[in-house]
Amino acid sequence: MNPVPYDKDFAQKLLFDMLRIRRMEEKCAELYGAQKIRGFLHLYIGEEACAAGALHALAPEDNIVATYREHGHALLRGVTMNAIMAEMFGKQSGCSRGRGGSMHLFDAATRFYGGNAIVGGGLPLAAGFGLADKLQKRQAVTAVFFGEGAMAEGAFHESMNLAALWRLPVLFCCENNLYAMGTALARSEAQTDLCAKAASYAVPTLKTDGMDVVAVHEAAKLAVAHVRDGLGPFFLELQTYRFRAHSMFDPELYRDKTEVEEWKTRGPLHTFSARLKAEGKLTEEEFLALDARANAEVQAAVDFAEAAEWEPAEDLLRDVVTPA
Amino acid sequence: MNPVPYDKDFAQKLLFDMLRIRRMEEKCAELYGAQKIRGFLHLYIGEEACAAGALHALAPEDNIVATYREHGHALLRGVTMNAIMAEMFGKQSGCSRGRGGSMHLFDAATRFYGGNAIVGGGLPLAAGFGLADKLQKRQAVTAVFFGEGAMAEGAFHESMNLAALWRLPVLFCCENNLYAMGTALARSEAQTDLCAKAASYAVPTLKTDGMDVVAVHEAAKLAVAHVRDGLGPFFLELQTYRFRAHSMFDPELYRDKTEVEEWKTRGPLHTFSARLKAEGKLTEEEFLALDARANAEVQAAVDFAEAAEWEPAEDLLRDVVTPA
Amino acid sequence: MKMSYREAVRQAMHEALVADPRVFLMGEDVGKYGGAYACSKGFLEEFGPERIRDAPLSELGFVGAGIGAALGGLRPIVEVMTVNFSLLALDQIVNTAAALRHMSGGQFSVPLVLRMATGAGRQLAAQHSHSLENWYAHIPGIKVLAPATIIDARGMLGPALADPDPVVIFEHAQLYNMEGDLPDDWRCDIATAAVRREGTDVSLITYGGSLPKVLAAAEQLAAEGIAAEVIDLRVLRPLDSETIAASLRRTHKAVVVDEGWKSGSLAAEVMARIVEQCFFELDAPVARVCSEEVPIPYAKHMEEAALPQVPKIVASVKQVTGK
Amino acid sequence: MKMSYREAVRQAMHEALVADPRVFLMGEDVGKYGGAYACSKGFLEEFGPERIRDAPLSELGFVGAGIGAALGGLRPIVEVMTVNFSLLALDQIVNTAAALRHMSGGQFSVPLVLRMATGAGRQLAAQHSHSLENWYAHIPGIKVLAPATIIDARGMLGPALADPDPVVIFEHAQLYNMEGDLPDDWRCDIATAAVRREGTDVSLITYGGSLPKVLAAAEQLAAEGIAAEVIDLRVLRPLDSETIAASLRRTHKAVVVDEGWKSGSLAAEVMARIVEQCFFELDAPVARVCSEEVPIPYAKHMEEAALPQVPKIVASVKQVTGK
Ligand SMILES: Cc1ncc(C[n+]2csc(CCOP(=O)(O)OP(=O)(O)O)c2C)c(N)n1
Ligand SMILES: Cc1ncc(C[n+]2csc(CCOP(=O)(O)OP(=O)(O)O)c2C)c(N)n1
Ligand SMILES: [Mg+2]
Ligand SMILES: [Mg+2]
Repeated sequence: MNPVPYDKDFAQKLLFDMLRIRRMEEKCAELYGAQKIRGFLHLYIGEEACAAGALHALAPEDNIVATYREHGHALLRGVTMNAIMAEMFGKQSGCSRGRGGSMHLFDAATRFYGGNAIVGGGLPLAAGFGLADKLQKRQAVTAVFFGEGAMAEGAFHESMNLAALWRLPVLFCCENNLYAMGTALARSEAQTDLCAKAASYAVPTLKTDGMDVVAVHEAAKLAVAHVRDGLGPFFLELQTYRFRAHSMFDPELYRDKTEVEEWKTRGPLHTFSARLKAEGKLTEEEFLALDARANAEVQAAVDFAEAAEWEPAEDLLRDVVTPA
Repeated sequence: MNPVPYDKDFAQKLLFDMLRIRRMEEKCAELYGAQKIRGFLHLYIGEEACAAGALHALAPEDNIVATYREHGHALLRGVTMNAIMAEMFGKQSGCSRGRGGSMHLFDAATRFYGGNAIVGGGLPLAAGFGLADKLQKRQAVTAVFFGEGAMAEGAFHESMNLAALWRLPVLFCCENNLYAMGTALARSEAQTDLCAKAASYAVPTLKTDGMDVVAVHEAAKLAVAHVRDGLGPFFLELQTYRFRAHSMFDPELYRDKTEVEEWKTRGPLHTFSARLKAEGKLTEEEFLALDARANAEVQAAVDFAEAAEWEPAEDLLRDVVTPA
Repeated sequence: MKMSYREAVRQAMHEALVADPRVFLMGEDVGKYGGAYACSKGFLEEFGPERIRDAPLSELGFVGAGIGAALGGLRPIVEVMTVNFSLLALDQIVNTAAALRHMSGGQFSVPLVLRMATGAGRQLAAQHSHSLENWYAHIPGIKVLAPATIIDARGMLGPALADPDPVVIFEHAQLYNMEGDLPDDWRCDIATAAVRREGTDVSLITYGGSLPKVLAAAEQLAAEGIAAEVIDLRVLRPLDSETIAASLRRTHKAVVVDEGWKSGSLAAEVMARIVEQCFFELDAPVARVCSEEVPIPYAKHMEEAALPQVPKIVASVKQVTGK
Repeated sequence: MKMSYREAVRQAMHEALVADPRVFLMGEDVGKYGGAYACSKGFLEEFGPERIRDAPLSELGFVGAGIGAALGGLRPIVEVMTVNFSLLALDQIVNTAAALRHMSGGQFSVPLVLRMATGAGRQLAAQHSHSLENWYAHIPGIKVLAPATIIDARGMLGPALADPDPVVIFEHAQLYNMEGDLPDDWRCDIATAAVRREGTDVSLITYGGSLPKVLAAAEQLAAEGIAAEVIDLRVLRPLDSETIAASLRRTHKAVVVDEGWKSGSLAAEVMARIVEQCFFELDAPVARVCSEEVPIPYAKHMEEAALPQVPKIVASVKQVTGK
């Protein structure tokens, strides 16, 4: 394996960001059990290298569109953990005012456009952002995240075609975690080589190891540069795996424990921290300090969310239409 | 050009069938002007080799699913010209009882399943027929016709994927006439090589000259054999051109007269009859006799439709649900 | 026998799969996963992947394929995980399944059964909480069912599969865990509304997930001396106007309870029918309790505020009855 | 100035394109073809392909792209050729355009204008004749407009584009060729219903393509001594209940005319509102004239039989008024 091509600061930043997601979500799972968080909760645990690698390749003027499995993306985009946690608690100071919950994190300030619970629902939107940026001659990139399951939806097809036909600045980031709920890739796609499929829209593609934050980041930088240069859309496949169930309701009947365990050996956190240690870019003390910081941030977020106000029920009808 | 690989009878049959479509549709255009036929009327003139070549490769047990541009397919499948003409007149003895009109020709006896006015709307249906045949272990093929414009629809994508994933016996026949209403292929598809696009579903493809009935028929036989053998779906691209406007409302602002004229030099009727004559498989007298027969069939159909009864308006609510 | 609504749905499908080789179940995660609401757990093992068919995420495609398969001689039960995702399939439902028989001049029937979960109440927020029953009930050519009891969950599927035309079955997601008694004779029709409780002061008309709330409200009202009759519509298209009218002739007052958004709701249709058929029987304006006109919010107290609830129903009845 | 409805639509779009560089028009065949209903003829030449954007056949995709473009700072006019094809795009309309503002806690408005032709009457049969206005009017988060006059065709687009939220405009296909006078002052609101004819005996409430039929019926009724007031709803969501109620307070009788299928129609909603708000004003049951519950047939006489027509409206009014 090549050495990590980043200085210590940036390498540790990547690690820390993955840790923040992990610790936050572990806490979410716990809070779900305690019924503080309700509704659907889709954990990203195992897939953190995708968000960390990709989002660090993007700039503030870029737009992000994600799915219901978006806690990590929101967090690394700059939505505060407080606002995310409060949202999951359903509190007014949540990033969507408690109206959205886990599946609908939004943040105008960081151009984080959700949080979409319809599989494939964000894809046409991303093409639209690309169109807006292109017509307004902005050099922004729109990164849209989606699972491999979404690629069977007509929305994928139509959006890829629009983006490619009109050469829109859209980065398609497919987080291929091999399952759509209980449906394995091979049982949902005739063509399981997702890059081959995407290439049929005359779009450049790249597949990369989504368990390796370095691989993701390098691929994302390349892809983002292509898109930002006005060369049209790019399709990035991040090969990854979710360690947890699809949602908190999933009995996980569809896959073997051994498969999960095998993938866990490739876990993005411990493999990356081991590499950094081996390269002298991280000490065990530093790791523990980072982890402690992440945990502290989580605890603060939980405290914040606990203390936060409920929105008064009289406000029910606000935010349906824009006030005059 | 290779000699026509058919005996005189079959060669003349193909020619005659194309003539029947042509003469019928020329009359339809006239009747539209006379307001005998109303609503939308989409003529197939110029594309006759596609239906003639493809339908003669199919068997009675096969299913046909078509579009609003389906007069030719219905006719060659065996729906009588009388029933088609009466349908366009809106008469009770029409093949859809006058309820459907030009865009909704149907015929249970010949397994002709329409007649669909939603672009791409027939594609999922075709996958379903394939599924039914496969699960019931019938060796039937379902041939679904659609325009190249339909390939941008999500319905195309989802149907191709289902058919390929489940290896359904479906023959996808794309009639690529280069325009979807006024939208040229290159302005609707990022990938204008439609076979390349279809191949991304891991489906075998073949593109052929849709102005040449021999080329179409040979390609269709090959494709049908593949499908009937249980090898899964096949994608056939028939490169063709419509000589008339999209519908009777179309002012044709989007293409040059010269382009149309150029394509007309490749017209399937005169090129094929010239070939047959050169090969001694057709005399001018025979041609005129065939043409006269086609015209006589058309005239009889018009007479039939004129004479046919209107459905009583009191019957309005029948055929919404199946009577108990 | 005591069982859950989920179990009743499961048994109904099981029976159909056993009884008729033409029946198969198709939809996202009906197989390996066992069904998003666990209604088909174990089926894949029992009936195999041909008949318990996991579909890729492509609602338009597999609903359309269900239509084709029905035309091709099978009896598909297509499960669209929830009504929310059925928006992607509406073209096939409206323009093909519902219209085909008519536009072919009566040549083809489409014996398709479409099942989907509906409704809110589990904090799933704006995109996962729709109650669009009235959209479906607006479409000629299909039947629309809303089983709200264990018996109906068990009994409606059979006649739905026997129906030669498309039948859409809405299962309210809040009902799956409901427990109840399944009597030996659970067979039922898919044509009539049912009187779930008799009463003389007011007719409470509802369906689906709102039935338990309405029954609770009726109970509470009874304690306060108001005898409410409870009508469960059961069949949302075609509506059984006669049962409604008969009830109105007894009570002369009505409140319609419907989880759909108020404007354009099925409740409005019921009110319109009452006006058309029993105007001169009415002693008070018909009222309705529907969802507030807001995408359903995530936070529990906000979601509760958005949906019909027992206290709102009770208050509405008191206003209508003047008691 | 005399002009057609089509020309009024064209001028409205032209004005918007000239006035605001953020405005662009996107849809199938809006450019080279000149628009399926010729409303954008010449625009491509004048404004170029970036702003007059021909979209591939992909309704879900380009409607969603319109939403994204609106969020990205543009003011898209997205033309879905007809409401029939909009079934393919409903997920984006309901689950994104209409819900986004709410589910983001008020952070994002979606200033999208969606135009589509609607209605029957041209023998286009079952798949090309829908009137699904009430489906749209059911959705919180969007405005729904139905311009039925030259003025509204000319005047509604401006305020629709100025509206920060999604606005859906239904143009009845039968109206495009209608000619009328456009006064100098054609500006109008997108909030209120309009009284198109005053009368004291009965309120005829309608919208869109049915307005000319209702006006013709009112004319005929006047000749027979019945003074009908004609209300054009104009805005289907949110409904201007007050204008309806005010009319009922004058007439005490009403007939609602709606090209939608009867069950679950917008007419039902209007009837429900009348019951809720003016029950004690009513001297007779409110009636409705809607489309028959059948996919629209092709044959002319059958299509006519399926749709609301002047004689049916007149007959209904006579029954309601007892005259
Ligand atoms: C249109 C639609 N259909 C079905 C669902 C239910 N559903 C939610 S997530 C999911 C699986 C999606 O898989 P994938 O796209 O691979 O993303 P992942 O969950 O693996 O991240 C399904 C079927 C949905 N939310 N939207
Ligand atoms: C879903 C849908 N969108 C739009 C239309 C309007 N329309 C009818 S035909 C057509 C062009 C279709 O082109 P293509 O698929 O190439 O078939 P062709 O007409 O060339 O045979 C369009 C846009 C429609 N009928 N259905
Ligand atoms: Mg996945
Ligand atoms: Mg074409």
